[in-house]
Amino acid sequence: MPDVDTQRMPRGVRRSSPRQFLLWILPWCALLAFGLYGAGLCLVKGLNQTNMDNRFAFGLWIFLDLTVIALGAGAFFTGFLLYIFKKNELKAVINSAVVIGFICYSGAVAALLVDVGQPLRFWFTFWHPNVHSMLTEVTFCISCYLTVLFIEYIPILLKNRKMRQVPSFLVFEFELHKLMPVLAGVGTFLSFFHQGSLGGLYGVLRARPFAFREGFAIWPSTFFLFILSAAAAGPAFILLTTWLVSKISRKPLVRPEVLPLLGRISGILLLAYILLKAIDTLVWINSTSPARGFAAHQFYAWKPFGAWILFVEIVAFGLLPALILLRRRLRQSTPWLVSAAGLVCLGIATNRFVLTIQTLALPTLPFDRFLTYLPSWQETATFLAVAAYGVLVYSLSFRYLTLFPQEKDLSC
Amino acid sequence: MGFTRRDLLRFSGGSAAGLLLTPVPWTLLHDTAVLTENWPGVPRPRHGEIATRYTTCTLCAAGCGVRARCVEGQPVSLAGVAGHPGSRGALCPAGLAGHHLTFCRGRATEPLAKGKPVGIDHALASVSAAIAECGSGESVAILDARPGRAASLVYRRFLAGLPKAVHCAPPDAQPYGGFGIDLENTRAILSFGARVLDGWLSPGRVLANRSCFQLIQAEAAYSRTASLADVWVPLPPGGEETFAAAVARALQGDDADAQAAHVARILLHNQPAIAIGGGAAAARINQILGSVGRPGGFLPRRDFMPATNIAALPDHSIRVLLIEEPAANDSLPWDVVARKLAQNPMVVALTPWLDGCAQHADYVIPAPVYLESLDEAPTPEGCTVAGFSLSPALLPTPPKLMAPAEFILRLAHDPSAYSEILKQRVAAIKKEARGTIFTYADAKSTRVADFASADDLWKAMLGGAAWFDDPIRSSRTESLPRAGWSNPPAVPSPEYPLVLISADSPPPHGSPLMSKLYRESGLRRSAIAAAVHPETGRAHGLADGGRAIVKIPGDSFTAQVIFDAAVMPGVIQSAGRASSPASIRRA
Amino acid sequence: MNTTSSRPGTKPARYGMAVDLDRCTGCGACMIACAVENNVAPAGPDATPRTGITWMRVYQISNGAPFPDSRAAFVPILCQQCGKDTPCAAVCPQEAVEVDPATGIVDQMPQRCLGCRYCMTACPYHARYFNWWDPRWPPGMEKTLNPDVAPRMRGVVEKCNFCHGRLHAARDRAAAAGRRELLPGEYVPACVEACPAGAMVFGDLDDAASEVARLARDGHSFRILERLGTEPKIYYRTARPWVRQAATQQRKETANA
Amino acid sequence: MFQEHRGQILFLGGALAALVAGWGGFPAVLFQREPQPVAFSHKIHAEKAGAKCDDCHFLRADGTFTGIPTLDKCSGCHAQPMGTTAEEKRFMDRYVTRNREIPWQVYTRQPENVYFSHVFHIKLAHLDCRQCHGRQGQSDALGPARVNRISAYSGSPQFQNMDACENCHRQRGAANSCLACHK
Repeated sequence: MPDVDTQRMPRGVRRSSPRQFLLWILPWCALLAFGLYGAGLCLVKGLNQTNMDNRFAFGLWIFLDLTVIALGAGAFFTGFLLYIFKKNELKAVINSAVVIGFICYSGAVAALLVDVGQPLRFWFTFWHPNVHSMLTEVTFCISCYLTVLFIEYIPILLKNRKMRQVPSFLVFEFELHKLMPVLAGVGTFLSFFHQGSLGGLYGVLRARPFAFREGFAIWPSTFFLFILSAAAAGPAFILLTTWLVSKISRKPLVRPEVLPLLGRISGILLLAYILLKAIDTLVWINSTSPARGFAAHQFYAWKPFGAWILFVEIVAFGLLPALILLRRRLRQSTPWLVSAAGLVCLGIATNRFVLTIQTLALPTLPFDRFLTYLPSWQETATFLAVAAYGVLVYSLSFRYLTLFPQEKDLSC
Repeated sequence: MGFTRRDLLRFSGGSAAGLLLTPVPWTLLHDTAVLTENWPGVPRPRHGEIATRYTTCTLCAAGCGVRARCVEGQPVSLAGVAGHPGSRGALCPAGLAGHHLTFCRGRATEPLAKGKPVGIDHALASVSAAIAECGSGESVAILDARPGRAASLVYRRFLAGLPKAVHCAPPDAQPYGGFGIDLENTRAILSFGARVLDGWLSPGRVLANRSCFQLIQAEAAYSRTASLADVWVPLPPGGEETFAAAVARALQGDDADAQAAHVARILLHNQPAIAIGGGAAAARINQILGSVGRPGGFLPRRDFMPATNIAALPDHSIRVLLIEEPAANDSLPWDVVARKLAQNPMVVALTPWLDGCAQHADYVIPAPVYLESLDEAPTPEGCTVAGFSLSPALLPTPPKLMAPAEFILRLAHDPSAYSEILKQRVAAIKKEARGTIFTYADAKSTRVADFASADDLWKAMLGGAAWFDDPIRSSRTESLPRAGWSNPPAVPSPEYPLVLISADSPPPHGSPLMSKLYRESGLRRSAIAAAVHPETGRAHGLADGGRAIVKIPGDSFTAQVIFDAAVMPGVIQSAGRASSPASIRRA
Repeated sequence: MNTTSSRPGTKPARYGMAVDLDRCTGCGACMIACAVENNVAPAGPDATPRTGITWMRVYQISNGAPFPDSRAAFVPILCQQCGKDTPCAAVCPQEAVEVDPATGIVDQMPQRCLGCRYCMTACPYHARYFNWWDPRWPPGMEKTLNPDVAPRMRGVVEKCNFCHGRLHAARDRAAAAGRRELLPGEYVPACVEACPAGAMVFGDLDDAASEVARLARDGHSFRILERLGTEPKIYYRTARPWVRQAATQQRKETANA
Repeated sequence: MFQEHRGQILFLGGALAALVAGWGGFPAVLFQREPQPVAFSHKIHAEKAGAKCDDCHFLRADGTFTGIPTLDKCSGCHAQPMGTTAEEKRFMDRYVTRNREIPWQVYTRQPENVYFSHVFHIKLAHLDCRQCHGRQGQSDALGPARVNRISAYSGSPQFQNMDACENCHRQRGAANSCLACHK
C-alpha cells in the first residue's frame, strides 16, 4: 500500500513507486545473499576458501578495506569543513556524506572480521594491545570512529517522519544535534589518525623495501600521505555519488554550486598530495630503497607491474584530475568535473593496490620469484557483498531519510 | 489492558541493559576465545614417561642405527646413533619419519586370495598345493628383497627341499657381490647414475667422506647427485656402455673424445678411484683401474650369499613365485618379473602394501612394516666387512600380519619361529667369536669374545647393537659381478621424438610428512612433474607450469610441465619412470 | 612487550645458527625432523608449496647457467630470529610475537594469534606460515605427536622457534641436576641434530668460545638480506662465489618475463 | 500508580531479571561438576602411611613430573584390603582387581599449550607444594572438579590462571616471556 510507504518518506520529496524501488533493490539483495554465503564459507571452513597463501598473506579484502576507508573519508572531512571551518554550503551533502562514511567503515570492519583466521579472538587486540603496531592503532581508531559515525547517523534516522511521532526520540535527536560539532571534531581527530595508520601499516614494513618509507617520529611518510590522499578522495567520492544518485533518481539534489565546490576542495588537496607523493617517491628511489640493498628500478623490472603503474598513479590519476579540478572553467562543466572526480577515486584505488598487492607480489629473497594471485570466488563474493550492502543501505536511507536537505526546495 | 509490543520492547531493553552488568557477556566472550585453543580438530598429544629405545633401520640396505624417543612406549621421534660405525649418527629423511610408516594408507591388513580375505591356513594350503603341482621345467622361486639375512637362509633351506627351485633377488639387490667399498680411502668416484649423494650406501658414511673424493656423475638426468657432483657428464640416455668404453680407452692411453679423456685424467690423478652403477661398463673400468681388492677400492668380505638376479632367469620359467616386497624405499620393476612367469603361474606377495606387487598377486600375505616386528639388518650395502644387527620392534605387531620368513617357515612345516632363527644367527656370531659389537646406548665397542654367552650377546643386540666382522686379509681379485643393469638405449623415433628418463624417484611408501619435501616446498619434484629444457618445451608447444600428456609405447600419463634449463634438450625428466622413448603434448 | 627480565642468576644467551651451504645436499632431513619434532601436520589434500607449512624450508638455487653447465646449491631457510627491530614482532597487534631477552629467540604464540597475517607480510624471509586448514593426521598418527609442543589450530600463524620444546626439556634436565645454566650442546634444535652432512651448527653467539660464534666470524660467512639491518642470527657460509652471489644479490633480470 | 510508571517498572523488571539470572544461574550452568571416581583421603594416607607429597607425586630423573600416581602405586599397598570400609572394597574390585587405571579428575590440569616445570619451582625456586596446591595434602576428601562447559578448562579454585603465574614471576623477577611458560 503506497500511502503507508509515502508516510515514511520525507515531506515534499517525490520517490519512485514501491514497485520500481523493489525492482531496484532486489538484484542487490540477491548479490548480498550470494556474498554472505561466500563469507559464511570462509568463516565456517576457514580461509582455505580464499586464494591467499603464505606469500600473499593479504589479498583482495585488505585492498578493499584500504580503498573503501579512503573513499569514506568524505564523511569526516566534510564534517570537519562544515562544523569546524563553517563551510555552510556543505550542509547540502553532509547527511549523505555521513551515511556513505558509515557504510564504508561498517563494510570494512565486516570484511576484516572475515579476513582474520580466528574471529572469535577479535577482542584480544583490545585486551592485549601491542602499542607499537600500526594495526592496533587502526583497530582502535576505526572501531571508535565507527561508533561516532553511528551516533552521527542516528539523528538522520530520527528525522524520519515515522520516528518523529515518538516524542522522546524528538528530544533525543534535538540533544544529539547540539553534540554534532563535538562529534565532528572527535571524528576528524580519529579519522586523521587511522587514515594515517592505514598508510603506516605498510610504510613501517622495514623488511619490505618496496613499501618501507622513512618518516617523522614513529610515523613513516605514508602515514601523512594517506591522510592527505584520503582527504582529497573523500569529497571527490561524495561528488561522484551525489551526481550518480541525482542521475539515477532523475532529480536535482543540491544547488549547482555545491559540486564544483567539492571539486575545488578535492583539487587543492590532491595537488598538495601529488607534490608530496612525488617528493616521497624520489626520496625512496634515491635513498630509502638503495640503503636497504634494493635498487628501486628492480621493483619495476617484474612484469606486469612496470614503471607505467607509477606514471598512472601519479600523473594520469593524480596530476591530471588535480589540474582539471583547479581550472574554474572545467569545474563548471559537469562532464569534466565528474570524470575528474572519477579519476581521483581511481588514483586512490591504484595507490592502495600498489601498496598492498604489488608489495606482496615482489620477491625479497634474492633467489625467490615474483608471485601472482587471483582471488577465489568466495573472496570476490565477500567483496561484492560489501558493495551490495552499501548500495542497499544508501538506497533505503535516500528513500526514507533526508540525505539532501536542498532537494525539497529544488524539486518544487 | 494487555501486554503490548512496546511493553515487550521495554522489558527486553531493561534485561539487555541488566545483562551488561552480569558476567554473562564477558565470560562468554572469554570462554569462546579459549575454546579455539582446544576445539575439535586440535589433537592432544599423549603425555607420560619418556624413554629412549634403540633399534636398527630396515627401510633400505644401509642398516643405520636408530635412537627412538618414546612416550609411554610409543616412538614420537627417531634420530641417528652417534658414533655408529656404519651410519655415523645420521638418518635419511625417510628414516627420520620411519615410525609413521605404520599409519600409511594402502596397508595389507589380512591374507587375501584374488582380493578376497582368506584364512592364513587356507592360503598356506593352496600355496603348498601349487608348489606340489609344479611340472618339470617349472620352478618355484622366492624373490628375496635383501639376500644375506637369516631370513634368506630360511628361504634357501625351504627351496633346497624342492625339486626345482631358485632363490633370486631384484635386479639391483647385490650391485657389488661379495665386495664392500672402502669409501674412507677412495679419492675419486665415477658413478653411472648411482644416487651417490642422494641415498647411496648410508648418507652418514657418504657425506662424512664427501670432502675426500672427487665425484664424476655420468648420467642423462640432471639428478640431485648430478647437480652437486664435481663433474657432470650428461650422457645420452643409455649411452653408458659407449662412454665407459671411451673412458677405458683413455685410461689405457688410447685416444678418446675430450670428455672421456678429462674424466680419465681425474680418475688417474685421484687414486684410488672406483666406478659404480654402470654394471658391465663400470666393471671394466674398475678392472683397468685395478680398484678391486685394494684399499680405497672394492674389498672382499666374508659373508656373501649369492642370489640369482631375477632378470637373468630364463623367461616363462617360474610357476610359483613368492615375492618379498621391499619395505619402503625401492620398488620392484614388475615388467622384469612378469616376463619370467610360466603359464597360469601362482604369485604370492609377502608385502605390507596393497598397491605394489600385491596388485599382480594371487595371494597376499600381509607383512609388518619397519618397527612393527623384530627384524634384522644384514651387512650394510657397500660395507667392507660382514655385519649384522637386530631391529627390535618398537610398535605392537598388528593382528593377522606375518613376517615373510614366518610364512616360509610355516610353508616348510618348520616349527621354529623367526625370532629363534635370528637367535641362532646371533649364537653363530658368538660361536665364531670374530669382530666387535657396537652398542648404541653407550656407543661402546666390545669384542664378541668378551661376551660371556650367546644369551648376553642376544640381550645386548635386542637393546640396540651392531656386529661388525674383522676385515679379511685375502687377495681375491676376481672381477666384480656384472650385476646392476643399465637401461637399454632408448632410441627416439618419429612417433616418439623424445626420451623419458627417471631422476630421483620418490620412495613408493613413506611417512605422510614426506609431503613437506614433495608437495609443500617443491624441494623435490613429485611423480607428476615432468621437467624439460625450455627450448624442447617450446618446440612441443608446452608452457611452463602447464599440464601435458606424455605418451610412451603402450602407456601415457598427464604431468605438470616444469621448464628447467638444466635438463638435457630432447629429454623428459620425470621421477620414478623407466627410461623409454616418449612424446609430449599440451593437455 | 612484557618481557622485562630473564631468569635471575642466568646470563642471557643469544642463540644462533651457522649453515654450511657447501655441505648441504638438500636431502630434506632437516625439514622432516622439524615437522616431526614440532607436531606440524602433513599436507592437506589441496596444499601447495605456497600454502604448506615448513618451519624449515630448503630452497634450491642455481648458478643460472643452462645445460650442461648448470650447478645447484641448497639454502635452508628458517626463521632468521632477527635481533634488531624484529619486523614481525613490531607489527603484531596483540603481542603474539616477542623477542625473548633470555634467549634472543623470536617467540610466536599461536594461542594469542588473531590470524591477521600482518607478521607474514612483514617477514622478508617468508619464514612464517599460516594454518589454512585444520591440522589433520592420518587415523592413529596423533599418538606420535611430541608432548613438548602444543599442536596449533586452524587460522593462526606459526614459525620456527629453535625447537623451544627442546629448550624446555633441556632446562628441566639441568634443573633436575640443580643447574640454571645450560651446558653448551645440551640444547640443540631437531634440524641441526638431524642433518646427515653436519652442515648446521647451533649455539650461543655471545659465547665467543662456541663453534657457532667462530663460524659467524669466519670470512666465508654472511647473512641473507643483511642490509635490511634486522640483525638475523642465522649465518650462512660458502666458499663458492656464485652461491654467495645467488644468495645475497638481488637478481636484475625479469625472471617471469 | 503502576499505569503511569508502567514503562520504568517494566524496564527495571527486565534489568532485575537479567541480574538474577546472570549472577545466580549462569555460573552454575557454565561449570560442570565432575565427582572423583574414588573417595581418597590425603589426610589418612599422610597419617597411616606417613606419606610425604613426593612419595607419590615425584620428579623423574629427567626433571619431568609424574603428577598423579598410576594404579600400581596404589596396589603396592592395597594388594589386599588394608581396611574394612565399603568404599575401599569398591575401589579394590573396581580398579585394583581389574587392574584398571583410575580416571582421576585433575583440579589443576593445565591447558595443552602450557609448559609448567615442577622441577624448576621445586628445586630452583624452592617453592612449597602448598603455595599452589593449598591444603590439598591434608584434605580428608576430594571435592568434585569443576570443568568449564565451553572452554573445557578446569574451573576449580586450585586452578592457577595466567595472572597468578605472571604476578609471582614479576615479583621474583623470573622469566615472563611467552614461550618461557608456553609451548
